[in-house]
Amino acid sequence: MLSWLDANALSMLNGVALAAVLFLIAVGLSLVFGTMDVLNLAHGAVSLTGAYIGVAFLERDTTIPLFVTAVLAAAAFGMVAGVVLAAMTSSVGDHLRQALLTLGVALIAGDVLREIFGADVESVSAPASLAGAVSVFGRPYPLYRLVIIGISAAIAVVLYIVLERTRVGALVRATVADRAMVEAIGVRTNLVLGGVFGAGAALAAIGGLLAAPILGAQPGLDDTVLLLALVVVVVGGLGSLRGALVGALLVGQVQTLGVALASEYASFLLFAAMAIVLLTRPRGLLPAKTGAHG
Amino acid sequence: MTGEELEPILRLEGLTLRYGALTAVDHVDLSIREGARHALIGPNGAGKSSLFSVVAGAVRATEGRVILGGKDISSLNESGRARVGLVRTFQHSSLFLGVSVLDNVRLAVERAHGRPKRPWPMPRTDRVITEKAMSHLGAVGLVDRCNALCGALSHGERRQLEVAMVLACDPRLVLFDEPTAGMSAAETQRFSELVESLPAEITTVVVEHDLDVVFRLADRVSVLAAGRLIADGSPDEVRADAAVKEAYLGKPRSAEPLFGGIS
Amino acid sequence: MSVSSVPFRRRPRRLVPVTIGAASILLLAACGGGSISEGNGGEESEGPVKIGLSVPLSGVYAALGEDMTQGFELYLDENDGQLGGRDIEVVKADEGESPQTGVPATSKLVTQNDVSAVVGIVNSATALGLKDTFVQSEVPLIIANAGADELTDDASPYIWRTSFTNGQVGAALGAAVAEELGDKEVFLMAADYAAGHESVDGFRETFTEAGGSIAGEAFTPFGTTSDWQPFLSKVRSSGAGAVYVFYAGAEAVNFVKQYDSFGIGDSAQLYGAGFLTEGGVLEAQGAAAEGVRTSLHYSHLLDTDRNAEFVEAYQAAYDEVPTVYAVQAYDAAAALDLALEDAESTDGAGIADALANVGDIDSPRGTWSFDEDHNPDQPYYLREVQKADGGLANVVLEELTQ
Amino acid sequence: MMRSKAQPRPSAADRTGASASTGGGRRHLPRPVLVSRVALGLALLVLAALPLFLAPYPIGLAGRILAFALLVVSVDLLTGVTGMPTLGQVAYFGTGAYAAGLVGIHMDSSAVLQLLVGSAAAALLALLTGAVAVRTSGIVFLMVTLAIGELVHRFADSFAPVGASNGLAGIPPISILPGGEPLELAGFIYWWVLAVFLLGMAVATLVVKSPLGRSMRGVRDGEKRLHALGQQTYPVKLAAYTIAGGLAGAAGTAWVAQTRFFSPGDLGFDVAAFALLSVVLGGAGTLWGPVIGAFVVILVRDWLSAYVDGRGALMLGVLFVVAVYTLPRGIAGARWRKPLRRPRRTSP
Repeated sequence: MLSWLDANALSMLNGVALAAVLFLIAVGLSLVFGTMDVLNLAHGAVSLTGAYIGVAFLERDTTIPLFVTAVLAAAAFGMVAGVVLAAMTSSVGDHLRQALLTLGVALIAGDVLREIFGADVESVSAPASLAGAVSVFGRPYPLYRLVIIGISAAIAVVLYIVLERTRVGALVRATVADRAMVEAIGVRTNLVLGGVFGAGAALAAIGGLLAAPILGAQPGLDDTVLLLALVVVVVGGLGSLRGALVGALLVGQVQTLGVALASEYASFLLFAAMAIVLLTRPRGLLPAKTGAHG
Repeated sequence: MTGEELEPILRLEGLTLRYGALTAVDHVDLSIREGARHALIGPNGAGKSSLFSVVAGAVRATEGRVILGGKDISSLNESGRARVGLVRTFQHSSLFLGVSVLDNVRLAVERAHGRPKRPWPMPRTDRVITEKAMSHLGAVGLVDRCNALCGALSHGERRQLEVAMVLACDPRLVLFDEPTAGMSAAETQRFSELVESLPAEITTVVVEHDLDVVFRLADRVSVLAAGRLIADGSPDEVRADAAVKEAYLGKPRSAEPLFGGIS
Repeated sequence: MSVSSVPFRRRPRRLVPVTIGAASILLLAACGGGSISEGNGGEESEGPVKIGLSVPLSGVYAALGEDMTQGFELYLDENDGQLGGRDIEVVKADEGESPQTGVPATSKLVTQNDVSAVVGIVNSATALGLKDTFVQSEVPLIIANAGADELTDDASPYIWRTSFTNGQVGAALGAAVAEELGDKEVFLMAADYAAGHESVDGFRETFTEAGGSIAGEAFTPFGTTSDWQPFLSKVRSSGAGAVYVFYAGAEAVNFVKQYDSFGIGDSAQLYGAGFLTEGGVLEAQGAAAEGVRTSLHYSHLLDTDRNAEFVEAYQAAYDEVPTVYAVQAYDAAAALDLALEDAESTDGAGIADALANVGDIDSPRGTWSFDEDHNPDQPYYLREVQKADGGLANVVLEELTQ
Repeated sequence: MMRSKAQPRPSAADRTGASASTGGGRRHLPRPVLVSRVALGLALLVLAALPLFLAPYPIGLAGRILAFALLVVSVDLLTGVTGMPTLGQVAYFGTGAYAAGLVGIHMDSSAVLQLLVGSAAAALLALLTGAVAVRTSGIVFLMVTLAIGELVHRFADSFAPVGASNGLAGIPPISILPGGEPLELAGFIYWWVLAVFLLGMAVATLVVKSPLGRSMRGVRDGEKRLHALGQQTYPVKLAAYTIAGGLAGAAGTAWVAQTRFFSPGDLGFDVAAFALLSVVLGGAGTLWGPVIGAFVVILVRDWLSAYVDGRGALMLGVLFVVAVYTLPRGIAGARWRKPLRRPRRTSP
């Protein structure tokens, strides 16, 4: 048992690092679906744009202040993109037409990104001071991945506090539960919804940027990211913060520990796992208590 | 299928529904004779909806039995109960909005008389189905609207359509869930007439807020409070029942007049 | 009563879309001609010879497509837009990412644009999907990248290849690695698709023949693997002294970076098919790629006069160093040049016949010729990523003997 | 249809909201029905005549459109008619295509045989996978079908007998009957594809007009209500799923009859997404709308993109965005008012 743990501890840690990135990207998708009932297929494109912002900002020998600037730029871009998408989708009610619209936007965005940044694989370097390896379980482990886990955990905690403990969060939750009621007490729900969409997209862009030193940036990555985020969100439960977290952790482990243990079936693991979860718990592992469900 | 005259069409035996610690329906025993016009009333939160769901089969009872015409149907789900003749309506009329009025009824007729899963059309058989459906529409006065999309109907018309669909199921007993909620006075009037005109062999059970309707439609009334059956009798008996008054009025300061509309 | 007074409103709408649909198809008939009688592509005609260039302009392989276009166009520019003394008209098509778009787009060149030959094709599946079309239409396809072994299985007179076969690239490295490693074992790893398997099989064959032994192997899900740590753990626990891999594109970047950041490079030298560190990929890998050794039929640092001349011209034209992909397309143009010089006719069959007799091609990669299967019989080089002229580059260590 | 009755004549048309007249005694077809039948006949005539004047490339394009359109129709049977949005039909499309290809390589080049085997294999797989998939609904169903599609895709990608990632090549040209003359010319192959398409459309049309079709629309509009009528919805959904799977399989055989090649890329996520979006673009619920949707999508992706080097995706993106705002109910729901407004005639 101990030797098993020893052999697979790194895989599990890696799964957590992957989960950290996936959580950041997926949580926005999930919240937007929960509050606005919008299935945003342009989410992957927003995330990829975040990665390309990294490409634009970060040359070799990145410093931490520069990195922080890039993160802020990605967040700002995501915020704007989210608000624009919120405005675009506000008049489109039906999920399938939202899918048509947002996938159209994603296709356009993908083409524009390729035009600007070219078709080559681009890489983003982590800040030089975080680029090294540290010893974990007696083996070298990339420090940057530990940092990502830390950042992601911090964001998750902040999100939890904002959503559960503040007035803004109460407003968001109330909007999820009953939009008409919130409107009746004089709140402009469009602002709330635009804010959620913006915040969700900002998180996706940040997630894309943080993942860029590991995954790089290239055309087609947006689809991969979108699919993974969809799986995370659906497995975890649509519209729920904790669901996105649990879904990300599960997908992270399936993609690392699962692959390590059953490498000959590696290609099938992710979707097989999703199918099993959905067939046994159709609403996901930790569904939101309120809100719209498709 | 006992054929005994005394056997009630519907018998509830010790029906109980619990959600964890909460008991929504508490050992309800009730018999409804064939052809009755029965009403189920009770103050808000009395467990009417829960009892309704358990009888209709939407929710499985924690304890107790539901017996229809002498046959224990406790283990049947909603569609199973509908097939043996216990048909329900919905509080918010839920119809097939995207298809025509006629098709709504045809769906019901087909289940009862046709082969609803046959994947190819058979003009002759389908015509028979259509004629049956049209006759049910005739019974509720919606013939003119047969080709309209169901979604284009008014609220009252939808209720009429729902009755036509229920009729098409060849019901022995129909459960109406607050049928007149949201109806205008005229619509309520029309609907009441419609229910009154149902064939005598069809038993009806109405769960209703509007006590006007209840006392007009029902020849027997059961009163539910806190999940228990507290009264069961003719409208007059129930009206006079002290326990009912208390259940409805609760504390004296409640201003809600009991049976305000009737005097 | 009049029927027309019946208020049917919706039905008539059905008419128009149907008519529009039919009319649009009719519009396509502009180029008319019918499709139920015999007729081959690549008809001999007056004016310039039409050559199709089908490379990915979109999707994940677009970078390769760009290099190939540049290589092909450079050769044309160097020869005043002529091949074999004849004017050339290039018709481009977007191969895209998969056969779903690549096959129809390329077929169009043959069946619609009547080109005399087609150059390009990155994706092996697309090439396989196209093979029948070319053979049937009697138009030669000069594959300038796709490496599937089975493409040239039957040496069809219409299928030629100026690039490589996946097996060859791996096989070229086997003996050299076996010699280098001595009694240490090698771990094999590749993306889990045909190219990966063929490459690994090619390597394994020559490597074990030369006395090497295998520590283990792993095939990673193609296109969805972002994290190699589980596989790298296997490498570590296998105690292998070296690793041979086949990866390309984004996977190559991520793999090499992770190989470096998990510190496996200290105990196991990384070998691979040359695509692992070729072109834009190497730039993205950065320092992580330093020391990686690969086999390939080209490096822009190849020290020959012919190559120096080519690199200079390429840099002057496009302000970047040429990649193997550019050379493959450049050589496809060269092969066409030689063929057209001798060709009796400029239709597909004429060019195909002439291709069989082009003999040696003097290329930046060294002199090569088509073998009996129509694959290039060419030198392979052992390359190592080193710092060179201000950046990282694939320095040629030696020519690999086979 | 010809029956005359004193009471209003129920219209046989599905989803037709037009109110019937209260008049009686019509013995001939109502004019609009006549018009749409003429239009249908005209369209068929044009489709059938295409090989006479289209060159091999456009005829191949037309054939691909028809095969893809049949796949789209199968998606629509689930998405538009039954209310179960799916990304999984590519799995059955691929099954049909691979089965037909394998039959062609190892057994016989008869297209009829390939069609039968391909559709049957696809329907069988649909029955088996549908048995679990149709227990879910809405977005969850969408994701489960996505998983089915991706799993079959991954399987094909690594399964050597179907050529793994390189695809299944070397499929001999089809002949109509076993041992018949192989069809090499694009025009003849197109006619076979057209025949499969029309057959598929006929099956879809019959199903939609059948009691099962009614039940399927019932599932879409109120599954709970159907349940309350005593109808078990699971068999309805499973039957719809199986039939749609068989149709997708038939589409796959038609596809492979033309391309004589099939690779995992042909059943990827993008194909699944485009098939679903063609339904939305065309107008979910009608059968002909999605066919037009498929026509537009393939035309833009394969034909128009040839004129805008590498910009096919961009064109599609723009098309999708514009369509959402200009065609709120899809192409089928668009108001084609001007050209078709019935001339106001005074009664004689």
